[in-house]
Amino acid sequence: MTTSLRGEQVASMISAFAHEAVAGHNEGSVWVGAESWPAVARQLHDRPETDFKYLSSISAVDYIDHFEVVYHLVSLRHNHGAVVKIRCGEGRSDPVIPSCMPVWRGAELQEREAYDLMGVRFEGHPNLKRVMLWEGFPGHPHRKDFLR
Amino acid sequence: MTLENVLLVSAIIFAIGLYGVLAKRNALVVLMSIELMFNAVNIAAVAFSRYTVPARLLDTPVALTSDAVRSVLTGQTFAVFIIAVAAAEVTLGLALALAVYRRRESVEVTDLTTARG
Amino acid sequence: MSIEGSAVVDVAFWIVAVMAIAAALLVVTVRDVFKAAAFLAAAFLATAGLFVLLRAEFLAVVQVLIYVGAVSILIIFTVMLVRNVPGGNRTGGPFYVFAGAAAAVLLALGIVYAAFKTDWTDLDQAAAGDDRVAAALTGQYQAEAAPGDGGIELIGGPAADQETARQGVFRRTANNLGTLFIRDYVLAFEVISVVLLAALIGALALARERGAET
Amino acid sequence: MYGFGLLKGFSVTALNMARTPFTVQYPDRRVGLFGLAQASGMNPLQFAMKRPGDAVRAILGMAKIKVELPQAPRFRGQDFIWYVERCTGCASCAKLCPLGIIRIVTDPAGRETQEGEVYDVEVFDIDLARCMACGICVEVCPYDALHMGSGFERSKYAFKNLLITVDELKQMPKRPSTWFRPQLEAKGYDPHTGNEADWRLVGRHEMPNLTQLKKSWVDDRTK
Amino acid sequence: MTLRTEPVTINIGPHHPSTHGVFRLRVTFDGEVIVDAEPVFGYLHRGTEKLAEERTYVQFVTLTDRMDYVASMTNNQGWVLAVEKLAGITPSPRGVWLRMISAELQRIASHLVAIGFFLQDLGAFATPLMYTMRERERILDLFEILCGARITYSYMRPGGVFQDAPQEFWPRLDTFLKEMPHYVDEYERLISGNEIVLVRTKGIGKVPADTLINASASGPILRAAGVDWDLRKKDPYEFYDRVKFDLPLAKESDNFARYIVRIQEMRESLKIVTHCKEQIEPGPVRPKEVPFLVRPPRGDAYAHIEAPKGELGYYVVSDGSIAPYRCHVRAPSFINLTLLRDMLVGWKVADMIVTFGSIDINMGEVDR
Amino acid sequence: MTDAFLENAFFRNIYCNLASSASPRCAGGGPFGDGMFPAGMEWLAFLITAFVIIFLVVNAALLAVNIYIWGERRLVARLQARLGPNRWGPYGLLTPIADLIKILTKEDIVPAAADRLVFNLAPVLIVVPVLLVFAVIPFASSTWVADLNVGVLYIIAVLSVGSYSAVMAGWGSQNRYAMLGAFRAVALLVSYELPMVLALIGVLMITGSMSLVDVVHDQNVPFALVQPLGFLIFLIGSVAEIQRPPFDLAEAESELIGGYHTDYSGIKWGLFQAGEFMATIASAAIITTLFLSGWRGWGFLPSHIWFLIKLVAVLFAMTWLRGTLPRLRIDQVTAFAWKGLLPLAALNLVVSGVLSFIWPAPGVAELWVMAIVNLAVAAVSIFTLGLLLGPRPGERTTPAGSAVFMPAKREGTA
Repeated sequence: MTTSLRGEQVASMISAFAHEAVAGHNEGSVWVGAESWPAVARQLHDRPETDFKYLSSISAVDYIDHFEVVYHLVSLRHNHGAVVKIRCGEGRSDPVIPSCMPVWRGAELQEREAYDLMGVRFEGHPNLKRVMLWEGFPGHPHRKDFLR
Repeated sequence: MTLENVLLVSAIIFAIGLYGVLAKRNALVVLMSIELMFNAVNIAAVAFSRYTVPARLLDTPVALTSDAVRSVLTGQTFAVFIIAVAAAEVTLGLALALAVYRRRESVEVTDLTTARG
Repeated sequence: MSIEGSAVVDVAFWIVAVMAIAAALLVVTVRDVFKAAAFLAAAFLATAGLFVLLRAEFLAVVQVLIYVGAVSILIIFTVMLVRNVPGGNRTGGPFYVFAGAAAAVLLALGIVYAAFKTDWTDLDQAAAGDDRVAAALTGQYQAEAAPGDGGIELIGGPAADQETARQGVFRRTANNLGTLFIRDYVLAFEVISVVLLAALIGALALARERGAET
Repeated sequence: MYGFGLLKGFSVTALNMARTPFTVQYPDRRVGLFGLAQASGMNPLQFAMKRPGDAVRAILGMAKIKVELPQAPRFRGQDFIWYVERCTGCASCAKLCPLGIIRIVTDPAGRETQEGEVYDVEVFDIDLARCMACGICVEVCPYDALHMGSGFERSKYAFKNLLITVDELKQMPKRPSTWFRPQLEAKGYDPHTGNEADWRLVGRHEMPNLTQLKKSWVDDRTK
Repeated sequence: MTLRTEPVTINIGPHHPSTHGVFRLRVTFDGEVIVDAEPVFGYLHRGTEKLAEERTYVQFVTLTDRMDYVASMTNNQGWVLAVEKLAGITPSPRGVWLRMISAELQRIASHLVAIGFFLQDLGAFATPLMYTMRERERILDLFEILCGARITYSYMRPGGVFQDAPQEFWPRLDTFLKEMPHYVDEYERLISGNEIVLVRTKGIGKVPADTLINASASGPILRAAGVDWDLRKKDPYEFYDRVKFDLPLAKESDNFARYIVRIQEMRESLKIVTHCKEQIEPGPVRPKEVPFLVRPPRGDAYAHIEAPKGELGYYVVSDGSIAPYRCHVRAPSFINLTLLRDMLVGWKVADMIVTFGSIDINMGEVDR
Repeated sequence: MTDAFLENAFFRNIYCNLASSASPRCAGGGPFGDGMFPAGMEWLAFLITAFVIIFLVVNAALLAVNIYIWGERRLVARLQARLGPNRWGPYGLLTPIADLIKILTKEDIVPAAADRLVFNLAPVLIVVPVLLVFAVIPFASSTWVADLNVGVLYIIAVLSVGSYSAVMAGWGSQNRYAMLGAFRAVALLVSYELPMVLALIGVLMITGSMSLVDVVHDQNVPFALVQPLGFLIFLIGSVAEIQRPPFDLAEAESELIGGYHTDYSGIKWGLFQAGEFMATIASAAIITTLFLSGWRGWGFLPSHIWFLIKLVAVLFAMTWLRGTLPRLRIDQVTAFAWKGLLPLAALNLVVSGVLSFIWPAPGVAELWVMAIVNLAVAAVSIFTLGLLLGPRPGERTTPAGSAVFMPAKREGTA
């Protein structure tokens, strides 16, 4: 059974190497500051006690006043999973977070998808272009204000 | 169809091949022209072979001696040799053309002014 | 019964000859190298037709097999590997055209002159009323041939089965050619095979890219 | 040994050549003499004596017989069975349709409805061109008025002809699929063999009992 | 002999017969050898995730059918698991067993399609495809008895399934379980030892295991590299901890390994179905108290299952209404395409098609 | 004109009716008297007879193609547990006609970038050489169009012309798929021609004649037994030359969408298909003639029927191959030709040479001895080659198979 790590557990794990990175946590998830995310991701991937070698899923959510990107991480060795959430700035204009593609290559298409459909820009992604829709499509359809 | 007529055809094809060899720039076309010239020679050789036998005897039952066979078939033997040589020549020629093409991105003989690779 | 000498053969000859000449002309005139190669194949095919008319069926088949089936395909293959095919069949300039044309015409005239001037012993006519040629080729020599001559298999022969003898002089060309190769022209034959081998190795050596991993 | 695997493969294909094909011919099936005789309930010899012309055609492979495709009783087809006697015009089906392809209009004139009467459903349009036969409309129908049908031969040349209107629904032969209708299934009803089901026959798939009603209408509300 | 040739760019697809849908691969060839490949897709994008925001939780079940349309049952399963997790619904046991039976049958059907088309891409002139389709038809027959549809089932509901299996289902299932192993043997006789298949697939499309893990690959691809990661074992959802089955693994990570893993998984799935059939208990298939309009509390949930093509995840955010606020699908086919370029570059045209077939994608799921 | 042509009674009748001839074969004239034309017009009679014969052969070939297309579709369908065409005509026999009508009424599209001359010539070129092959095949003890003294060589030569079609189609379409297909086709044809010719030489050594009539005449024992290695090589080579599975990579449907005929439509595409099927029939006829003792059989059936039976058997084998095997890759195909078939062919050549040196004119008994020796050589050499080229020992190639299994009858639903 994959242990879903509770938010505070993950928060303490992250605090062990980057204290200021944790922006908060709740029952199931932990919030990480956008600017420290690449370093945290690298550590989560590399450190033996976290060992999140497997990036399960990247989802972007539109919370009207801000956007959030949710990472579901799994460690194949320890068989535990964590949910890391990143708030992409305040407001709706130009949400941007650093890409985690250098750490997990599996993020390549998922980040492109999130950019395409939700308009979250991933800085440092080598090939950030639309994946489902064609170049020049107006807007990002998964936003709540699309065609409203 | 007389010997002269066949030789006439052979001569014309040979001349066309000669023109191609002299006037064309593309190495492949020059090669093709050389093949045409070989071909013209073949025609002539076979024609000579054919006209050593009277037309009357072509379809009648005959028995030839070995000397006769030799003299009748010499022309065809020549043609076979020529075909073999031409095959060898075209292989080499094409390999050369390809080698040149790889070096210079061109197969034009006028570009080949130096002998160095 | 023979159709040799009838108008059909003449008509067929001229049709095939004109085709061969036209295809040969097109080889050196069309701009597209691919088409030039294709016309070369057509010229070879027409030549094979000429061979059939000249009673050399074996050679005709060999011509198709080697020239049409192998050499031309090889040329076409190379053409397709080389760029600028559609406009690639250029001449070297006006001078080359004129010089080449002049040389070709002169040579053709020379050959034709020689061909028509020479007094070929026209066997077709000569043998019409005169059996000496036929005798030279056939029956009379049977007795005189040495018993151990035995090199070349006789076509037919006195006791030969009528089925074979019925077919005429060029019936077993292939067998006789083969025998000639390994008896009379054996040296030339060996030299040719060496030449072929050398060409094969040379072509391989040339086509291998220098410094490339094999 | 090299090549042995290929030979094994050949044996498999040869074996399958001996099996009966799994494809089904539709809408009619080509039969030989035996098949045709069997279909007419005679033995082949008898058949050949009685109907020699047909026998010759069958031997030539030209005879065909109609084919009914095997279908499960739950098969969700393209058409709908609607019992007007049961429908109250509540339009639950229209509301819960994921694609919103059902249009129900009851009494546009605003006629007074007396007690004991039901709404007169004037428009009941189902746009089959977009229907995906998910059956949610049937699942949510509280009075079991709407049932899935089991037809699948409604191909039309134009999309507009695929619209089922209320008249069509009323006239449709009443052979409901047993999909989400356990009461029909319990009776062993099969739309492909059984008779047409009257509105009284189809019953309710979930009889509301009083305790449940009380729970949902009284207890939960007063909570 | 190496010749300098012009690299040519060819669009494989979107109408190429072997791209399994409207998929486009922009490939650059040097002669017959692939030097670059870029997948282009989105031709079948229908905005399913956006549509979910306008549908109730049950209505969306019908749309999950349309994502991976050769494995609709598992799509349904993932979705209802996510909803159950979100709303805290405890499903009724009989419903869960039925869900497992149908999901495993669906896995067999999906693998049958995958193997058939894989062989079709190898150029087998549709013979293995026809055989696998024949067996798939039997599974579809079972599904038709079970839920009245052959492709788009919409069988599952939060809390269980919509209706119990009819009586005639069980003997048919028995026959199928009895005969199917023979058919699998037959495929193996036809394919697994075939020298042409071996020479075409062994050692081709190799990717090391750590690259696969890093690229989030999942499903048979991952297991063909020797990584024992199967959510049914490692994160047993439903009652997978109550059934016994083995995890087929291969270590070569090439096209043949992917094929052989699928073949073995079919055998294991048959085992699972047998176990489920033995353990299934009578009772309701859906708890009475679960309403048709599920109203989960505010919050989010992520449920993932082992779909035939890999890890299928649903991330659902609820705002307390009858429709999800946001639904994200982690589609295995989509993410498995990440490594397509690595698998293709350096191989030949024919290998490209085969490797692509061995990934077993489904465009309905890739584009969603 | 040679008299072999007149061995067939049918042809002789036509000819002898038309022309008064001095030939002993026509001594009695035709059945309806002789000499419709005056003396000296034999050539006209010859032309007319030739035309009639060509007309007959071409149409017979086309009819055979139609029947074969139907047969192959039915057979492949049965191999795939399907039914095959059965709607149109008795047992679906008219399906090829319906296909033909469909093909004829389709729009004939020539791509804008195509080289029109080359593009339009290519489909013709695939049909003509195949038709030419039928000229030398002895269909029965006295039925053939021409008894060429270089018949075997002629067949190889004419078939090698077929590669022009692929090249021209590929080049003329100016389509990259088509070009790749053309390259593959040429590489394939060039590779397989050599082993095929070498395999044939073994046969020629025994017969001592290249005439197909003589070859059949000398086949007291079918050469498939006397020359098993040559037969195998020639069979594989033929399948490769006509580009059928598993060697159909020039038109690989799943890779190149039809290869060199990707851009063709309508009747030109139909010509390609007809050419391929005709080539299949021609190859089967060649194999029948060269290795399965042609029209020879036992007394109770006429020789035409014997030829037909053997032809159908070969076609069945080819269809079976097609229905079972996946496709190889281009480098594997050529490697198989050069590394596998060529050494085998060379070995066959050596063994046959030695054997025919021992028995220059083998009788039936000697042929059987040759057959036994050659079979042994074939078994040993194929096994050795399989060890050299095959999978490494220890690799699991065979599954846990089980016994033959027949399913219960498919029960109807509901």
